[in-house]
Amino acid sequence: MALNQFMFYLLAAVIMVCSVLTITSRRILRAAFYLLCVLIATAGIYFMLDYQFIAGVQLILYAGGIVVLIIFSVLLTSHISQKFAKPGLARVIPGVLAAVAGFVLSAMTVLSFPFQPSGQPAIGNDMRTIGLQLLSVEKNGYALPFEVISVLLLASMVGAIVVAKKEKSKEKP
Amino acid sequence: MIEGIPMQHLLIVSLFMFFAGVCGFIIRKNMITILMSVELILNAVNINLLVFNKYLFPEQLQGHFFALFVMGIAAAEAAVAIALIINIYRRLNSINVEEVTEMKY
Amino acid sequence: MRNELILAILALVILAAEIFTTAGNKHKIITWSAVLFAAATVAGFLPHPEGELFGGSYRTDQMTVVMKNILNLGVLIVFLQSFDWLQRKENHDKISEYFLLVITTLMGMDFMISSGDFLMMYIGLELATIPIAALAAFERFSSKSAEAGIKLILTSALSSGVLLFGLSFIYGTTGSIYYADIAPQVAVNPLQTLGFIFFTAGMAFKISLVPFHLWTADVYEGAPVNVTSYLSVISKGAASFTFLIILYKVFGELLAVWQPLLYTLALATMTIGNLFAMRQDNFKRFLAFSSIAQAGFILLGILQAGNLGSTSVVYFVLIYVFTNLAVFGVVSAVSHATGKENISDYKSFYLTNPRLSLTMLMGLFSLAGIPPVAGFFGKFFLFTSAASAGYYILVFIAVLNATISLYYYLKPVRAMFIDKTDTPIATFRTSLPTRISLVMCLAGIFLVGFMSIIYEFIHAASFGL
Amino acid sequence: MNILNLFVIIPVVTMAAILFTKDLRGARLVSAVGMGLQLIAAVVLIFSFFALRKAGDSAEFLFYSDVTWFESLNIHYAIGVDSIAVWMIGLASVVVFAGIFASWQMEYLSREFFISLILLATGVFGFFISLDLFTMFLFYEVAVIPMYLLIGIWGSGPKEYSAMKLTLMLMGGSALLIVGLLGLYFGSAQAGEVTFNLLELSRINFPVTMQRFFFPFLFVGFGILGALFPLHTWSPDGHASAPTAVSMLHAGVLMKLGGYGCFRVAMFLLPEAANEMAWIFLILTTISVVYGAFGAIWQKDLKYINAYSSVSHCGLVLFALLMMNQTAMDGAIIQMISHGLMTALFFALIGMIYSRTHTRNINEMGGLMKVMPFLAVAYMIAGFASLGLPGLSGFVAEMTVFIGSFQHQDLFHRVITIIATLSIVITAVYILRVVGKILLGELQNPEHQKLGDALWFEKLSLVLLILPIVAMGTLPLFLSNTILDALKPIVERLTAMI
Amino acid sequence: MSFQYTILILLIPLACFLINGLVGMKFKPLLSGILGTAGLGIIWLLSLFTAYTYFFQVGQVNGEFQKIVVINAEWLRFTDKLHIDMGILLDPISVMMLVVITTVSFMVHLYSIGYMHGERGFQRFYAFLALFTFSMLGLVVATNIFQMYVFWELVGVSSFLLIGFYYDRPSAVAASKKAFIVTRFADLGFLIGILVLSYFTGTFDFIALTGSDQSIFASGAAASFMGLSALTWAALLIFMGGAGKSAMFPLHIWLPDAMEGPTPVSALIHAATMVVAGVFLVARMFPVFFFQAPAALELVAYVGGFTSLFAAIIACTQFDIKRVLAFSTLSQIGYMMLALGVSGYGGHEGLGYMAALFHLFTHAMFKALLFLGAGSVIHAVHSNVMQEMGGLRKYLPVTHLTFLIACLTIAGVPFLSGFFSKDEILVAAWQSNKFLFAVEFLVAGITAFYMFRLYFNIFWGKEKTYAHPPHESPLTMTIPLVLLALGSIFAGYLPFSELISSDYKPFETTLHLSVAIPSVLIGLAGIGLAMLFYRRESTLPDRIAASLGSFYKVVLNKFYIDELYLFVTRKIIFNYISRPIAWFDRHIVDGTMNGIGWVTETSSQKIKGLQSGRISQYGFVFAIAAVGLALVFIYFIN
Repeated sequence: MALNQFMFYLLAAVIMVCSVLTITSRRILRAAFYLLCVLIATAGIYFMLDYQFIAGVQLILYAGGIVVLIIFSVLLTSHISQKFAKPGLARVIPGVLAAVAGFVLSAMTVLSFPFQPSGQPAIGNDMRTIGLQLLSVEKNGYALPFEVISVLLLASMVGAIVVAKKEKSKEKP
Repeated sequence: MIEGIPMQHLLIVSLFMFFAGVCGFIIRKNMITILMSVELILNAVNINLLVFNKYLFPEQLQGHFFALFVMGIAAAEAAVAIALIINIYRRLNSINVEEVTEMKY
Repeated sequence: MRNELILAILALVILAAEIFTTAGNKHKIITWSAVLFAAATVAGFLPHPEGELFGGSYRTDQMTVVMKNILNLGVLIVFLQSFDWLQRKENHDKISEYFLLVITTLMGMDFMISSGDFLMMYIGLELATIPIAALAAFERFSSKSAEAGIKLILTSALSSGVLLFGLSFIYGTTGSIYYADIAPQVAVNPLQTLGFIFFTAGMAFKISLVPFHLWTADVYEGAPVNVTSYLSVISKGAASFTFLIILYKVFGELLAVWQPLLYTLALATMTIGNLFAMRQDNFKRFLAFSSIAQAGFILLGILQAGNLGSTSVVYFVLIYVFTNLAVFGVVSAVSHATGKENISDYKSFYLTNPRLSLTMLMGLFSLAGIPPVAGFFGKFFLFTSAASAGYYILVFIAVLNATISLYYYLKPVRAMFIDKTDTPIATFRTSLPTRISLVMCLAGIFLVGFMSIIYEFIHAASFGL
Repeated sequence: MNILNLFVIIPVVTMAAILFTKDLRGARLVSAVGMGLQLIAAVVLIFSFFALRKAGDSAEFLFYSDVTWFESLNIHYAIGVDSIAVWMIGLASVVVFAGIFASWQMEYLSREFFISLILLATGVFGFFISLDLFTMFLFYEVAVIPMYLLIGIWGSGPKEYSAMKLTLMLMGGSALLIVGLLGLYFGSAQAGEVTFNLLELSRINFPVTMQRFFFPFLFVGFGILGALFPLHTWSPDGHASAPTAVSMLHAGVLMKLGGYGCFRVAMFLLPEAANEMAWIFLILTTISVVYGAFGAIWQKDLKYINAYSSVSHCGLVLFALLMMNQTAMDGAIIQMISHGLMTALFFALIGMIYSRTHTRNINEMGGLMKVMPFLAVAYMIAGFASLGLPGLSGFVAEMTVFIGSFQHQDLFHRVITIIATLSIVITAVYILRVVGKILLGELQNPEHQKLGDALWFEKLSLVLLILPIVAMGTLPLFLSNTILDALKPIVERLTAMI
Repeated sequence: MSFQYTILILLIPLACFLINGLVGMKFKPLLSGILGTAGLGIIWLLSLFTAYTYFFQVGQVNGEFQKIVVINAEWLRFTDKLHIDMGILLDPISVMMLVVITTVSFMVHLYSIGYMHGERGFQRFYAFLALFTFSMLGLVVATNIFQMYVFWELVGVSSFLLIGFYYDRPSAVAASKKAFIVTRFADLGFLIGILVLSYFTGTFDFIALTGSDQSIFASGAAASFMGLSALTWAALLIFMGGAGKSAMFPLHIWLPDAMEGPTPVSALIHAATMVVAGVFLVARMFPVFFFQAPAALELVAYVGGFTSLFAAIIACTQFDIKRVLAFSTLSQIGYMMLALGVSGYGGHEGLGYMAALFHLFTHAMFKALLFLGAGSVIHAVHSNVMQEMGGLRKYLPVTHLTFLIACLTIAGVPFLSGFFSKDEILVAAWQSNKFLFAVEFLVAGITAFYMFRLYFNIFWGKEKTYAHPPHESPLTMTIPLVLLALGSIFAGYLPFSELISSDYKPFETTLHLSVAIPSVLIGLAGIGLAMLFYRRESTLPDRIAASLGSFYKVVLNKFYIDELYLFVTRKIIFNYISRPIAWFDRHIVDGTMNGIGWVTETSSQKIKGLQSGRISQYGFVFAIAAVGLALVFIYFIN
């Protein structure tokens, strides 16, 4: 077994195990940690796919940003030592059922599908190409989404601020 | 493209992750863990997009960019969601979804 | 693109205004924003070039322009109706945020409508969703409002995850995210069907089709009235139209899948929506289920997959904007004046506030599809388009559902006109902007139906499969 | 301008004018003037129509005009009348005008009352002048919906329940109608462009399979309004709870929309299916006729008696229509007019009696002839018209129906005709029972001694209705012959298929 | 000679009705009485003039009376062939009826001025009388069967109105209702008969129906239904209508009760005119019955015979004088029906036909006289019951005398009119059916008995104590009595067979002594028996009644036919048909509608758990729905 194969299956195993742990762990901080593992392992896969840029973004944005945000909010809202009660069967059964059914169905469909590679030569995914495409206004250029997502981020920020603003006055209307 | 690894294996991983997320969304009570489940879901999607891009359509970077933007949006979503969770926490002193059922039927 | 640019500029202006106004002058922002937005709305009616930009990521044609104008008009009315609410003391420090969020989400919808690829569509969709969650949680002192916000953001996150998951398969099987490139690649095969159905689930969430509708009622009830009206009218209209465009322009080859799919969804949506609406007493929740049922009717138009279908859907949305906003306008006026939001509070309302009651009456009749108000035309043409595709049984069930819906639309009517109470809502005066908005709605309710020129105009811009 | 437009314009203007009135006096005055004009217009219409006919204008529909409305859907505002429609308009005008006077003292929310009432009338008039099925349907719905408010606000008894039931059942009927109408509309594509135009549709021979599918939708859809058994139950409750003028208008005119639609749309356009399926509906209508009459015997509430009687009489309308011969259909239409007038008269009288005695229970009244002779005599005239006394309109109608129906070749049709004739005896039983109980005999309730007779506006209202009943009963020839002429193309189309 | 003026015979009473009905209340009562009477006087004279001109001047052409259609205007068109015309047909029987009706009606109008004096609703009374007269005249001059039906119904309603004249008396209201409904039921038969007849013959016209062209009946004779030809059915049904109006068994029950109306009304409607409409109808349709439906004609005979016996027996036991007269009327009409039933066609064969109409004519005179006389008695003593009367001959001389004449006439005492007409009937019966003859022979005796029972009870016997002494009626009442008495005496001398016959050709009749003598004897026997029983106060009748026991009771209660009807209407129709239907309508039909609403409401209630407010559940539904739909659409559809 080649190294990269080994690496991949290792990462895959980490991803799958940690995903399950994320959703089953009864301590929330551990769940966050498992999520972090999943995200990092995913970044690993991106590296293996030769998508360094996106792997980097994954590490920075997800692992560095979102997970931190989550941990931060966990600290704000929960006691670290708090251990959740085991979820009751009334929740687990439907959840597992939906997930298993969905997984089986999608897996069957995906595995039986004859994917057709385009066979075209690959475009380079170096920073230059990415940068050019990101600013291009032609087809396969992403200037517009880039602009719009900035609006989205602005709006989200405003929204988050509005929601989280400290109440100035306590009196009820 | 990872040498020696068929695309389907990658897809199975992402599918698994996706449905683990779905499952987590359903079985967890804590809003933050639900949010984590959502992150799992989005992450699985990203894997899909990138895998397809790499294995099938390497001539363009459409999946790649799509995944990039999804990440950005996921971050924004998480930010707003966390703000809302804190908002709820302030009001109810709890972030258990079972307790935000004032409105029903 | 002009519309989006104007909106962006407007958003910036408001942002700047927020920074440069003093606390005492904040309320002026309300008026100015509304006036500026009115100007933007008017500008929308100027001739507009058609075509593509950004290599096909952004496209506009007559229909999208029409649709955007409809949305602008609706948002303008919503703004007018929000005056009273925004002028309250506890909202003073969030006025510009409100406008900013609404305008950016509207921009998101515009991009969604004009999108030429799935990436733009997705970003537009999220732009039109995430800030709304913040808007839903706008009410500071209401735990319901907070609940609405969290429910919206979490469920919409799940739904957009599923939608993306679907899209990833569409990408995987067709090799592109551009509509124009995907369309020829689409074929009926398991994976594409899977992807398509997951995509539809996500869209159905936005349009609140049964069984993807569950968030709707809770969010509508909890959110501030004006946000609810925005959500139920503008957001739903934009999503429906987008869905229609994508079905027609991208998934035309999957007709054999999505016609029966929409058939099923339409049946479920109308029936479940009606069954739930029957039991509601809270007006907003009532209207939530009513709007779910209405979404079911919209599917009847989409189903037709031809010019008739797209025309009747857009026409219906136009009418729906006026109609639903008329009802919401009254609900919001009453809610702001008295804090009462239940149907049972409206007893003897006609005796104390005849004009508002009549407006509400017209709105409800229009929702129920009773002539001579416009709702009748809207619904009739939807039925016509479903029938033109041969779905007579569906039409029959739909009309039966419309009959059931009449049952509950008449409940508020009964409360207002028939039921007697000793403690009716006292007579109150509505503010000028509210009145203007209601007059606009009433004019729309009456004119859009009879003035066939509007229908013909939309028809001229329509497109089919 | 086409005179027919007046029938929509006048009510709309009247409604607008009522908005500017202050109180009951103003509202009723404006309504009376408006509907008076309407009545005059109807008379003018009748005269000019027959003047044109006499001058040799033999087009199927006169005063035809056609304005494109929704161009891309080929929906038009097409109007025109044949003599049947003309008579129906005449009927409606009389009943509406009488209805205004019957509600002369409507104190509570009077402006709203008159507006709703006239809105109802608008729907009725619009329906009769329409030749485009879309506008026809639109007016139909316009006519149905003010009922809810009228019954709900100004009604009595379990008014909310009745109003809701009536509205829902009638809207359920229109659910069927929509399907049928759309079926016709798209079915017409085989002859070129899709159309709602009645005249164009009538030139198309639809495939039989299609006719079989859509005929029940259309017939039952209209039939519900025409109180087709077993979908008639909105009628007793609705009529019982409605205020006087509304009962008058509803039983008198609105129910006629059902019968009119049945033959003008369902049977005329889908003749083969009509022929094939007539037997089913004939059985149902025969049941209606007898069942309604028997049902009326047991009732104690005057309005219920009359409502069941309407079920019986309207059943006879549909019954005769389904016989598909010129005479029977002629009878059906005369019966519509006759029933419209007399049932309006009944309801007007019941309202007037109720406003005095405050009861509608026949066991609580008696001997009213002594205290209110005018009302009593009018009631007896209505009763006699209802039981088919010669010299009043009911006789002409019923005889034409029975003679016509009995001319049918099939034994089945003749046998059910005989069953249907039973109703005239049963009708006599319940009418006389009521008359005997409430008008004749000794004065039951000493309180009633003080009650007064009809006031001037009540008399006016009653006389307005009695006059045409008597006129139709004594000189029916012109009416009947003009209707026979108008039926000719319809019957030809219906029988050509056999 | 043109008969155009005969239209006035119809129009004048109509005008009287309209004037008295619409504006009569504004008049002084007497004025409207005089107006009505004057109108009737005019048409009486016109009728007599018409009769004279028709019978003796222009009616007969070539030894056959003509059917003259004076006017015939289309009134309502059904099809090209079937249309109702309104017109006037003059032929022997209609002209004869005109005379009968106008005569009796005029007398009654005149009489009522006195009789109804001071009654509330005097003008209304005259209006109704005029309406009745108009309708009855319209009936007899009808040119077609449907016109007849139209007026037939109008006659019924005017009868209803007049019986219920005292509308504040519950018994009068009940009686009027009963009369109307029973006759209405019979009319239903008439109507169906018309439907059947017109369906097969394609015409309503009497001239066509009774003409010589029999081809129009071909299809009807060929068609059969339940073993009888369609035309027999038609005839039977038409006879049903006639039987209802003429109160033949078993549709007779309304007539005794109809005596609740004012006595002049009884005289006019329920003795002389309306009740013989059935006889007139059968006579009018006689050729159809005779040629096309002999079976029906036979039934007519038997029904007539039975009714005459049945009613005569009941009459013997009644105490209300008007009821006695009512049953007597039934009995006499039974005679007429029987005569028609046994009649043949043409010449002497048609003796029964002639006899029936002859008896109709004389009966009108003497029965009207009897009723008016009874009215005069009632007017005097304010009671209907014969036990409260007695010895009145001293107080009411004119009434007494005229009443005696009438009684003698009806008893068939020779040389009074009743003798002649009854004799013809008995002869006709003898010639055709011995059994029926025997019945009629017996009835003749019973008739004499009960009439004289009545006579003696009123005018002889022990004098009762009266609240205020009885006195003779005013002139307006006695003049009609005298005139009718004259009519009763002399009407029999008309050469009837030369005027009226089944084939419109005059023929000769002679007195058949072999029949006449026994019948006179049995009549005298009846009178003698009555004299024995009732001349003086005696216990004999009571003893006989007691010895008859339950039979007497059954007869006294009119064979319980009323009770049977009550049972059928109240119990069966009301309780077992109408009530279940009303229940069915409320609970099953309406219940289904409400049930649909209930199901909707309930399902709405039941599924509310779907919207639990829990995000996890929302997520689950979302996911499972997406997966489920995908599953279905991937693997099951396409």
